[in-house]
Amino acid sequence: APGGPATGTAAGTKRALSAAFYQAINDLDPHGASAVDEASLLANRQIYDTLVARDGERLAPRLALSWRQPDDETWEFTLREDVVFHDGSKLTSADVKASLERLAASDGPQKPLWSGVSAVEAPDAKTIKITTKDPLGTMLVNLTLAFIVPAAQIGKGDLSRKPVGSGPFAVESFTPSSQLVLKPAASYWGGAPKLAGLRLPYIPESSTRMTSLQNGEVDVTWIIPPDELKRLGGVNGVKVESKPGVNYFLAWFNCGKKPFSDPRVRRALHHALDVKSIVSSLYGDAAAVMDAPIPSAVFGHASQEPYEYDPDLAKRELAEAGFGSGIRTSMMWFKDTGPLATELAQSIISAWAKVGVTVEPQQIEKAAWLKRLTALDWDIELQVNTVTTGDADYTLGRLYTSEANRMGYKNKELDGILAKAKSTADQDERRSLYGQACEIIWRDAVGVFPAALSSTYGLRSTVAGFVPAANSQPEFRTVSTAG
Amino acid sequence: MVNLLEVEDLAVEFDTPKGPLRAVRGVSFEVGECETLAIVGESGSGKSVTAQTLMGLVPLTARIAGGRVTIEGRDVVGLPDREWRELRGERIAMIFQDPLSALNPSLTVGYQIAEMFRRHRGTRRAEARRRAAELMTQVGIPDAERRLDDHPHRFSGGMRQRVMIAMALALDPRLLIADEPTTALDVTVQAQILRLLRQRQQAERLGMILISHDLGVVARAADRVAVMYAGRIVETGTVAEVYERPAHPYTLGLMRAVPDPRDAGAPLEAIDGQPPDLAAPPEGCAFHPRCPFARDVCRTDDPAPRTLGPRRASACHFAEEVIVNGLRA
Amino acid sequence: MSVNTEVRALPGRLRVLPLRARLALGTVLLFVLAGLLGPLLAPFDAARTSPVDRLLPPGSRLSDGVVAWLGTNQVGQDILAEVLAGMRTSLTVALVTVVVGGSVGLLLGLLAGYFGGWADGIISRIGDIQLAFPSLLLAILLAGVLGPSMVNVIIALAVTRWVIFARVVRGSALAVRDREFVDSARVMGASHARILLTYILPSCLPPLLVAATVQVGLTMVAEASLSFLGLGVPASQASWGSTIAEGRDYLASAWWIAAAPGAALALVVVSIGILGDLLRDASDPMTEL
Amino acid sequence: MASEPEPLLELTDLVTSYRLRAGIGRAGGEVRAVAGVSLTVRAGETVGLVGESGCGKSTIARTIVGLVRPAAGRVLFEGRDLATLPAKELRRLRREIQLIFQDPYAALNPRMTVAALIKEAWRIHPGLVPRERWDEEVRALLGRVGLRPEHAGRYPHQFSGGQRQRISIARALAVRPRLIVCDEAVSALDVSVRAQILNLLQELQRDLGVAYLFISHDLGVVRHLCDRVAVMYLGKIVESGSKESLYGGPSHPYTQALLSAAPSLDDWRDGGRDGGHGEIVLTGDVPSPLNPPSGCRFRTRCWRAEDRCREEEPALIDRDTGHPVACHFPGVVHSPA
Amino acid sequence: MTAFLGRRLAQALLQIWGAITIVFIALRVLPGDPAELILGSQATPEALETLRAQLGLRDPLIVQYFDHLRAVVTLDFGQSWRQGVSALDATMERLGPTLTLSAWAMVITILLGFATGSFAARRANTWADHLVSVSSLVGQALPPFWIGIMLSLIFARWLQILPSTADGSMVSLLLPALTLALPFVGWLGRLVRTGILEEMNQDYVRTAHAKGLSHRVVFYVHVLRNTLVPVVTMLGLLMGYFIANGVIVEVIFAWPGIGSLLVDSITFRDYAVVEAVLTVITVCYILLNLLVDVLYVYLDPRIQLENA
Ligand SMILES: Nc1ncnc2c1ncn2[C@@H]1O[C@H](COP(=O)(O)OP(=O)(O)OP(=O)(O)O)[C@@H](O)[C@H]1O
Ligand SMILES: Nc1ncnc2c1ncn2[C@@H]1O[C@H](COP(=O)(O)OP(=O)(O)OP(=O)(O)O)[C@@H](O)[C@H]1O
Ligand SMILES: [Mg+2]
Ligand SMILES: [Mg+2]
Repeated sequence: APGGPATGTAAGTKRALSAAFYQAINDLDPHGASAVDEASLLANRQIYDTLVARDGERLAPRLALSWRQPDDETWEFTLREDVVFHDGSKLTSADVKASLERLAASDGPQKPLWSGVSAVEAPDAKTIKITTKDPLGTMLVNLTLAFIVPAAQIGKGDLSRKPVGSGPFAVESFTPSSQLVLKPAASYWGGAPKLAGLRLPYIPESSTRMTSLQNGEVDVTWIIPPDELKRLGGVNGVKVESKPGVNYFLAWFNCGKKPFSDPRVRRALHHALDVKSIVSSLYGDAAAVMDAPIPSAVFGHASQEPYEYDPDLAKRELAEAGFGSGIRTSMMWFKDTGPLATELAQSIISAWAKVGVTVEPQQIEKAAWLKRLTALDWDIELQVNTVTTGDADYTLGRLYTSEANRMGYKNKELDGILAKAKSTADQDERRSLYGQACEIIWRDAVGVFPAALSSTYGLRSTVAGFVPAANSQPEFRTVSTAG
Repeated sequence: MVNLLEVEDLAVEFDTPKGPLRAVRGVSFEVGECETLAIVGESGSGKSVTAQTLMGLVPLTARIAGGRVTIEGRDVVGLPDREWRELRGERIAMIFQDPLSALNPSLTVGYQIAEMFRRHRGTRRAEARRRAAELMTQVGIPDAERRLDDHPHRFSGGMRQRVMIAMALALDPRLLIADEPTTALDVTVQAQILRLLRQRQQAERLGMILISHDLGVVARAADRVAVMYAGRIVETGTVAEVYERPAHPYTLGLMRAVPDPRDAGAPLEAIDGQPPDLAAPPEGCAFHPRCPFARDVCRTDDPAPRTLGPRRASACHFAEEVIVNGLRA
Repeated sequence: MSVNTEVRALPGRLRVLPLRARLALGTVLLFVLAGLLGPLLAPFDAARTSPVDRLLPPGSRLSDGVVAWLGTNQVGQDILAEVLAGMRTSLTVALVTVVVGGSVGLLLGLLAGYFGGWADGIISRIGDIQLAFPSLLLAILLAGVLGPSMVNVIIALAVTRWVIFARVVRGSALAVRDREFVDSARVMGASHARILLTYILPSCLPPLLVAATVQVGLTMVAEASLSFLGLGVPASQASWGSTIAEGRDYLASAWWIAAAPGAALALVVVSIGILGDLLRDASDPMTEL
Repeated sequence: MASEPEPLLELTDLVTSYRLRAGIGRAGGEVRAVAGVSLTVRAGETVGLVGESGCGKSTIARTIVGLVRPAAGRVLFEGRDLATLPAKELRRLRREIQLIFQDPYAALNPRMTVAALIKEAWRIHPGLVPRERWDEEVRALLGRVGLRPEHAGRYPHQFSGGQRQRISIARALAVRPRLIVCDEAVSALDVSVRAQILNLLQELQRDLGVAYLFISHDLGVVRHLCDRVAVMYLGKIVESGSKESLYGGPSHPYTQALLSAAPSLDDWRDGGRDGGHGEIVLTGDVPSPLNPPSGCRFRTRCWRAEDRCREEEPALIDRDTGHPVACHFPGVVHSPA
Repeated sequence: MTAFLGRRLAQALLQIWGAITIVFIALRVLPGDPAELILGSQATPEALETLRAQLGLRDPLIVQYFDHLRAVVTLDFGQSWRQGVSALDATMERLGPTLTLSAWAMVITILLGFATGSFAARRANTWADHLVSVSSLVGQALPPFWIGIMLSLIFARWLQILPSTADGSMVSLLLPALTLALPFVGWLGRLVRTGILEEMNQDYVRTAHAKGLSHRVVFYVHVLRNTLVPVVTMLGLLMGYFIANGVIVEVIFAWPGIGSLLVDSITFRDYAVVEAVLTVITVCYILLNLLVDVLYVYLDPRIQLENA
């Protein structure tokens, strides 16, 4: 298509690839305030590297060649020696130490992940030793978010705008909320990327984003709005791919507050929902009905028995609990929490209305939502939650403890299971512990978990070697374009 | 004397929501070289419409309903716009009552004068400018060179009118129409402008139509007078003839309505009533409702102008009686 | 009492209305009528959704057997019902905004224009300060501050409008203040209150009315823009603005969602605009007096 | 006029100025539109005020009726200073001075009927006419100024210029004034209609005894109507006196120029357009009141001006001229060469 | 002139001060606080408290206000917590694109506005004139975002002749500039039409005809110039609208302007940026109008009337 900035010149040559994510990159500092935004993580994955990375079920070595645990509180990593930063300097244990210490000291959203670390040491250039106050089973998982920056840059360089990393791509230019232009790092230890360059523009309006994919201004874009998925599949020169994702809708009940302190009420509301029909008609292939409080793509997921759709049963249960005459309550969410969020909310509210539960819809602003959320100033709240690390700990372990008190739900048994899961490093044991946690949360109906969103990608058919990522953070090192 | 302009039985009508409005109803007169014809009449009597018609500038809603206009022997009614444009400024020129609004406020005075040469003669900018300055000096604007680049609002009323005159006379037209050129000016300035017009006229042997509602100005500045009432010329003659022996009751009434310095304080002889509505003029003579001489015939017959002598006429059934009456007073 | 000639003259003028003005008037009346009767014809309940009926084209039969003449939206609601309900919201927002903004503007404009001096100084400066923010930005800021609700949208929009009205009123008050007929009342010994009420106010009303008419239309569009940015009326209330804004993602696939309210909005605003022109033409000779 | 009646209105050294706000490309400043004027109007008489455009005539009128405040000097009505009067008293006095404007249309509220316009006066001054007699009184007033009773229900735009001026006069009469200031009251009217209004004004004076301050630039009309005349130039009175004395022996060069420049019906006799009637044509324009010339204000256009005129401002005193004149070299007419 | 400029400048400063104060007040009463947004949903109360103190949110309002004023005077709005850079820098890098876009929109508006306006004026009261006036109303009646999306669908998706996102090239700015301009083309057109018709009735036009000038010269040399005067005063206002309405266009065409930065920053309570943006916009707008005032003098010599 004419005019598209990504239009290539001669066929067959390597050219810059344009990939548009649906969220804005604001800041490239991997330890900054927006460090766990999906968009920031996407950028960081191209620019920086981590010691460990998730590879499906497995945690794979990356900058760290190997690791061991001399005791429960100590981790020892051996680093690769062939890693250089984009400025040509070698990556050593000093850089890792500086980065981890910076993370632990930061005020950013990653702070809680690292508060348990008591010391980071670098005995030699290729060894790094981390000591924790208590056993920390999630160490490896947390490390998938710990991007390494050169120690020399800390406090001096402009990591927000012109960062130096050791990832497959180096920054060429960056305008926050607009576009990030990257160039391949020839010296990347895993081999230089095939692309001549990578452009990550931010296109806020989804119809524009679809248009720009269709007329070739961008080569890859994700997430595809559910209603566009089918249509886009039929467009010439475009293909769609999807993968179960780590984003999911949850609608918590405020379990510390009447009437939701009564589990019978919560279960009754489950029975009042025809989740399957709602999700399939709203999302089609773009989401899957959930059978646990976390998506199936997450480590620690265990399938549960679904609640049957039975409005009569729901009414009976409500009457048993003493709410035969109905309930008046409210549900809050913010508009951009996820695709079709308002529509989903409306559908749920509409279904509950049929069993006599009148829900006042409260679509509010994100900031106000957050304030009320943490203050437990709500009845029901709907949100899209992301299991950023792909590990159940990030969600279950963090949100459902009595201490966290995020939804007024308190369960000693669950607290014990989660604490145990946090401290063991044995992955199989962790998986079974989180399975138990899933069951308790599901059975006690702490919330409704309607849909796990797929990561849906639209690509020009010229794009090759693209691997869809469950966490919406695909890697572009292996991608190439033909023609 | 050569007639520069001849108007014969000219009629102009306006289309109004209430129907046709006959603003000019059968007007005839002629103007010779070096002669000043004054047209006097009250507000709305059709003086300006007549003048605009002579310039080929009837308003969009108006149309010439009849008659002939001959400028230097050439019939100009229905002339195509192109040819009109060549007449205007070159053969026939016009100046207006309010010299401030008649000048373009955002163009310099020099430009507006020089434009005459540039658009009509294709004169070069510098040359046109030089001639503009020359003209300005001729009409008595001191320090013309410097004032070329001033905008009209920087000039006083009298000076603006001088600029208008300079502009009108730029291309040596033969005929000048001055529509109430001094009404907006103070008496002392009015005297200056009238004198200037007189000088230029004599120097260039211009024919001139001076439109005014001030009988005093006309007395001072004109050779001949045409008195208009309700779209019609009711009386013509030399100034002396008309002022000394008015032959139409309206003229007579006008004269008597002006305070007489020799008899100050005595009640004035006002003309009763109001001028007629031209959209629905009265039957018969348009003046009859206000006329002390009116008889039955006046109510039914609209009198045509009658010749009373060489270049002297009156549109009254009883012109002779009026003359006698006027003499007696 | 003094009689306003405008009021007398208008019916006479309406009789000779040009065709497009009659069409415009008819359209506006039709919409107002439909808005009033809407709940009877096609009741709308924002809380009732039917996911299986979503995105059906116009004329489709819904799962409950009803025909959706204008199709359904992304949650399976009948667009016709939504448009009718939305009109009530949009018109209410626009009218209340204009009435509130207009009243404040009228009061302050009169004070500033008539008394001049420091009253004018203060009021005009406040207006200047406010105009230093382009109005949409101010509305965004206010709507963001106050949170989405119909009342807040009205407040945000009214705050941005009063200056316009105040300026119009001030302008005409200023023009009339020094007119000779006002002077002659002063010479007569009339008090300020009397002059303001019987001389200045009637002259300010026609231009205010014209401005108000125009603003009703523009306010409806502004409300839609706020909805686009997610700062409009809340989801529980249908409004044209939010329906168009939500339908924007479907312009290519389910065009009918945005088309119906969009066409309705355009029709009403254009009609109101034509009426505003007419009003301006009708009142111009009078304001010249 | 043997015994002079008490002065009704007395202006002493009146100064009125307008403040100009600085604007784009414009400096601020103060226009002294009236720069020290003393004038007396006695009950039942007519005083004429003539002068060219912008010389401050309207400003004097507006100051007298209280539309603008004087910067200095006093306005005395029946010997009482209007500036120091208590508000209530002032209101009553104000009523006794009315103003008629040049443009009768602009001076009438277009939204009010004639009846409403007239009754407005009584609404403002309750007690003047009992309410039940309003309609009757309106009819009487309309008759007084030569309008018909059925005109009461019409709006101003339904009348001709002369009729509108009649309405203005009726409205002014409604509050029973003792002094009417006519600011160019007949200037916008055609000759025939002007005569009607002049006659009406004279008649009203005869019947009601009102005094007029008659402002005009038309020397002929002033001569016709007034008992005494004052000539203004650039904010000052340059010559004043009884009509006979002033028109008979104009002594200020400006008055002389004005008189000679004024066209009259008889001009054609004196040689008409050939200019043989000895008119004085002044050169130049009236200077701006923002910075008037030093000394005598007229000297820039005066053919008799000498050095003294530049330095010393002539006082308005009788200089063997039979009436006061503000000129160092008053005298009989000498045309400029 | 100096007196005027001085007064006008003082007025501008007052306006800026007022605007800053309004922004300050508005932001302090906003529900939600940046500390929560920075630290995310898992933050501990102590951490929040520390951060709040760090951000100066715990000082008394009046202290915050004066701190803020001082900051503005020294052009130091603080750090943007979202972008990790100085708020002023973050703002200034967006100003350029906004001004570019607004300028293009202005050019389009003026060209089309004058074209349609003079077209309509020359055919006043014909069906062509009515058509122009109705379509100009339609332009204002449609929400700008709708216009934008439709243009994008038509030209970028279906016809594929223009790009759907703006990258700064002239072609890519065409759609966004057109979207911004369209509602105002009609508006300006109407203004121009009325202006021309009004001027056409002026006495000087009659003079020009009496001088024997052709219709073309009368129209282009005499009339059009005078209609510019009232129009120019509107252009300052128009630029303000463009900057503000830019928000919508920026979102649709992915153009990194100042408007979307503002909306984002409000959403995320990035106070420093909100303040910087609004201050910068206000200053721009006020300077622009000052410029218009000065331009006015050159276009309308009558304004110097009283200059003795
Ligand atoms: N454009 C117009 N449309 C309708 N009627 C008009 C128009 N122009 C003039 N008339 C009418 O034509 C008649 C003659 O007008 P004209 O301007 O010639 O009068 P005039 O003698 O020049 O008056 P004045 O002394 O006021 O200039 C008037 O009755 C006027 O109402
Ligand atoms: N409101 C005002 N502000 C500033 N200057 C004014 C104002 N009104 C009048 N002037 C100035 O005061 C001077 C006298 O004005 P005034 O109206 O009194 O003159 P006039 O003699 O009545 O003139 P005219 O014969 O034109 O009515 C003029 O120079 C005028 O420009
Ligand atoms: Mg005329
Ligand atoms: Mg005056």
